[in-house]
Amino acid sequence: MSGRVLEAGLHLLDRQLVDADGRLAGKVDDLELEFPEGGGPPVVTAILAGPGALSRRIGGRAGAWLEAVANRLRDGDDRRPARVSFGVVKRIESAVDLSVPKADLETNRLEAWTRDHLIGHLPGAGDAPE
Amino acid sequence: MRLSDLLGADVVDQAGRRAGHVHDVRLVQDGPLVGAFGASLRLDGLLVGRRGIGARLGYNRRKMHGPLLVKLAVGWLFHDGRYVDWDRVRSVEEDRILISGSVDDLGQPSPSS
Amino acid sequence: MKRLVSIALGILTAIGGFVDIGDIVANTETGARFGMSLAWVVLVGVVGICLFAEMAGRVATVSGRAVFDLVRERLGARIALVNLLASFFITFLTLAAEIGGVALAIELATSVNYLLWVPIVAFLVWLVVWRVKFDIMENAFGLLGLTLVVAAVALWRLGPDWGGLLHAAAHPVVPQGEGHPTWWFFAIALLGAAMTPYEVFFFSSGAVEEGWSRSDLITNRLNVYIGFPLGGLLSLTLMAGATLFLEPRGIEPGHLSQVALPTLLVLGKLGLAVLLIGFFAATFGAALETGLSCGYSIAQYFGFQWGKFVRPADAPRFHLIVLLSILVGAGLVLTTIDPITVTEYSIVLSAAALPLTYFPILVVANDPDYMGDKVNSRFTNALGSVYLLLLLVVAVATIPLMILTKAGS
Amino acid sequence: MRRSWVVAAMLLVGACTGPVRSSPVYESKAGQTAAVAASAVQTALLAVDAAKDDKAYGRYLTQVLVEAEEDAGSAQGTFDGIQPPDDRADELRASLDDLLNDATTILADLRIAARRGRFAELPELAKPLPEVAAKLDDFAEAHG
Repeated sequence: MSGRVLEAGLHLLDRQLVDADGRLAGKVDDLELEFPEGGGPPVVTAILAGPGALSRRIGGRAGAWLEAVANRLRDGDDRRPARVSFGVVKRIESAVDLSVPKADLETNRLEAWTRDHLIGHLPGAGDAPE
Repeated sequence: MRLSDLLGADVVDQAGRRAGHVHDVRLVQDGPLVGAFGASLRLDGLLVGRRGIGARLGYNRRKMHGPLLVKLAVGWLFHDGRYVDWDRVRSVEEDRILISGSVDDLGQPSPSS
Repeated sequence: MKRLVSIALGILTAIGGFVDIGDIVANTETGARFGMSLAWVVLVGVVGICLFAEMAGRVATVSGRAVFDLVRERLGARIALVNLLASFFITFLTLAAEIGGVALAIELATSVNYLLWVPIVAFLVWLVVWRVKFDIMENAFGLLGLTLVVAAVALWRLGPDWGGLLHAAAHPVVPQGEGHPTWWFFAIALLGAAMTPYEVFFFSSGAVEEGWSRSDLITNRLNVYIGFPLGGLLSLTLMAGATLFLEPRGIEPGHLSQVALPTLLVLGKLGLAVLLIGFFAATFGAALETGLSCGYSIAQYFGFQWGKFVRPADAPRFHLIVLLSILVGAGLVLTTIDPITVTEYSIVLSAAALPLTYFPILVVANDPDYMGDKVNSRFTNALGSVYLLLLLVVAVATIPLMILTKAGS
Repeated sequence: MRRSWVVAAMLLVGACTGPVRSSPVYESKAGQTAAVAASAVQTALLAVDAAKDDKAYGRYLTQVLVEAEEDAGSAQGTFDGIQPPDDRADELRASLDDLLNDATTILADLRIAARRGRFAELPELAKPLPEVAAKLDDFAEAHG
């Protein structure tokens, strides 16, 4: 055992995701674990983010409500939560830094929708902060 | 499998005796390579004990600076931690994890980093 | 030199930014009813907010994580959600109270019913959030809020028996005819007014907005340790004014207009005009802070982009939440519910909710993973523990006291 | 800000101003009402003082007087809505109502004059107010 030792809950879960441009891109709402093809213990393959992943963490009625919201936001029958492959994780510190811009992430859908349908229509939405 | 399937689950041995809830999962970065991250995070074992927010506060790490009051309170509430090596896990069911052997021979976890 | 100017500006802003509708209402009410016998609570509150804000500012500066980031990280998704709901509700109530307060201040200057001003005020608050750069916004309203110093000038011109006021403040006794529970209930209201959670959401998020680095830690300290106590002193002058003018006449103030009486009786029209500008600036500034804090808390819980340091189009959900909060807050005031009543509720509930945000910050401020060598000192931790216990007692006592005293009546 | 606290407490505890069972409760409500009215009258007196010395703007004075009248009026309205439990309560109610009427009449006169911009008339109109205030204070004291 020579690699870095982390506790999933303490060091990873609920931390801020920061994209390649320094923009905030969601939270580590859950982790996906898979058994490697060659056998052996499971490894972390992806970060799950967004309401579809968070709903299971919350549980109860609030979780069910969040799940329903998440399902409405997805296209068709796709019931998977938004997934960020662990391959694009650059660094784990007080935030989790990613090596890609958030426009490339599945987690970006709700934000893009809010911009395209609501906030983007207000005058001055695209102006840089003076 | 998701991390949330493990967190909070009841850990039970072959005789049906309970060791407590999973309050955290220890990962070691020495798994197969995954993209730019390098070696992936391998699931090493389960931190088991009484459930609660105590574990999330990070007071099982010696380097936590204080305050003494919170340290003592958390230590008193969550003193019964045990460690389950992943090798001992037989099956992961809903809200329940079956382990081999007996809960009596589970050791204390090494301090976290 | 430039650095000195920026430090001075920060301190002045902190003084002006300290006082909001909650402080104005709580200090005047308490002075009118209990004289200076609860002045010590303001002292306790000021020390508490200094401790709390300095920690939150330091954590945000060193780790880049604002308050609700930490609440979620340390308490987990579930408990943090309950925390979020409570904190958001209180911040939202405070926002509604501030919008009402701005409208009431304009009503006093124009004699046009405050309800007609509410939509205009709400629009202006949104416009500033939408368009004006963060530091300009913060400095402009902080400095303008300094005009409240006129209340202190009035007190000084009046030349009261300072020794008597000090003696009353230093020897707290429950006045005759008042019950202990009521006295303690007002003490909680006063504490909640001085230590509102939104101040800390705003302060820590502001450190991120302004891109503070380790070299700004000294600025953080000075802003907090000098600015907030002077702000507290300002709210004590309101209490003293009420003690001298309203208490002897048995006036129990229920309107913003009555808060101005002591100042105008001493200084006349000019004093009144300056004080009204102060009311306007203090409540408008606080409306901006609470409006933004509504967005900060939700965005930081869910992890989506927030802040005025990016284009609005790049933080669409944050701006949507702020916009909706302002709209619904204005709607609440338009139901003709008394803004002063909303204020009273918001400060009392603020006091009860303090441990929810204070505790996670206290923990993270001790975590070297986030803080490196900037973890809390032993002294800060000792004081921090005393306050943790105090705030827990307050949180437990608030609701029973509220019922027992029929909310202070 | 007793009035708003009371309203708030009613919402919270679910109390309401329906019939009051015992006369001590009725009496203390009468005392509270007198105190609220006294506070409104004293506020108006301070405003009149300010007007005398030309210390405040007309708009502000008008606002203070309007609010004073509203406070006294709504306190009276709430009190009159309470069912008196017995004959003694009827007497109490009658004597308080007289006082409250005196107060609200003068407060209304002040408000009318202020709205018309006749601020010079305020001191004259307010002459009986200190006596009304004293009586209300005495009443509140006796039945607190």
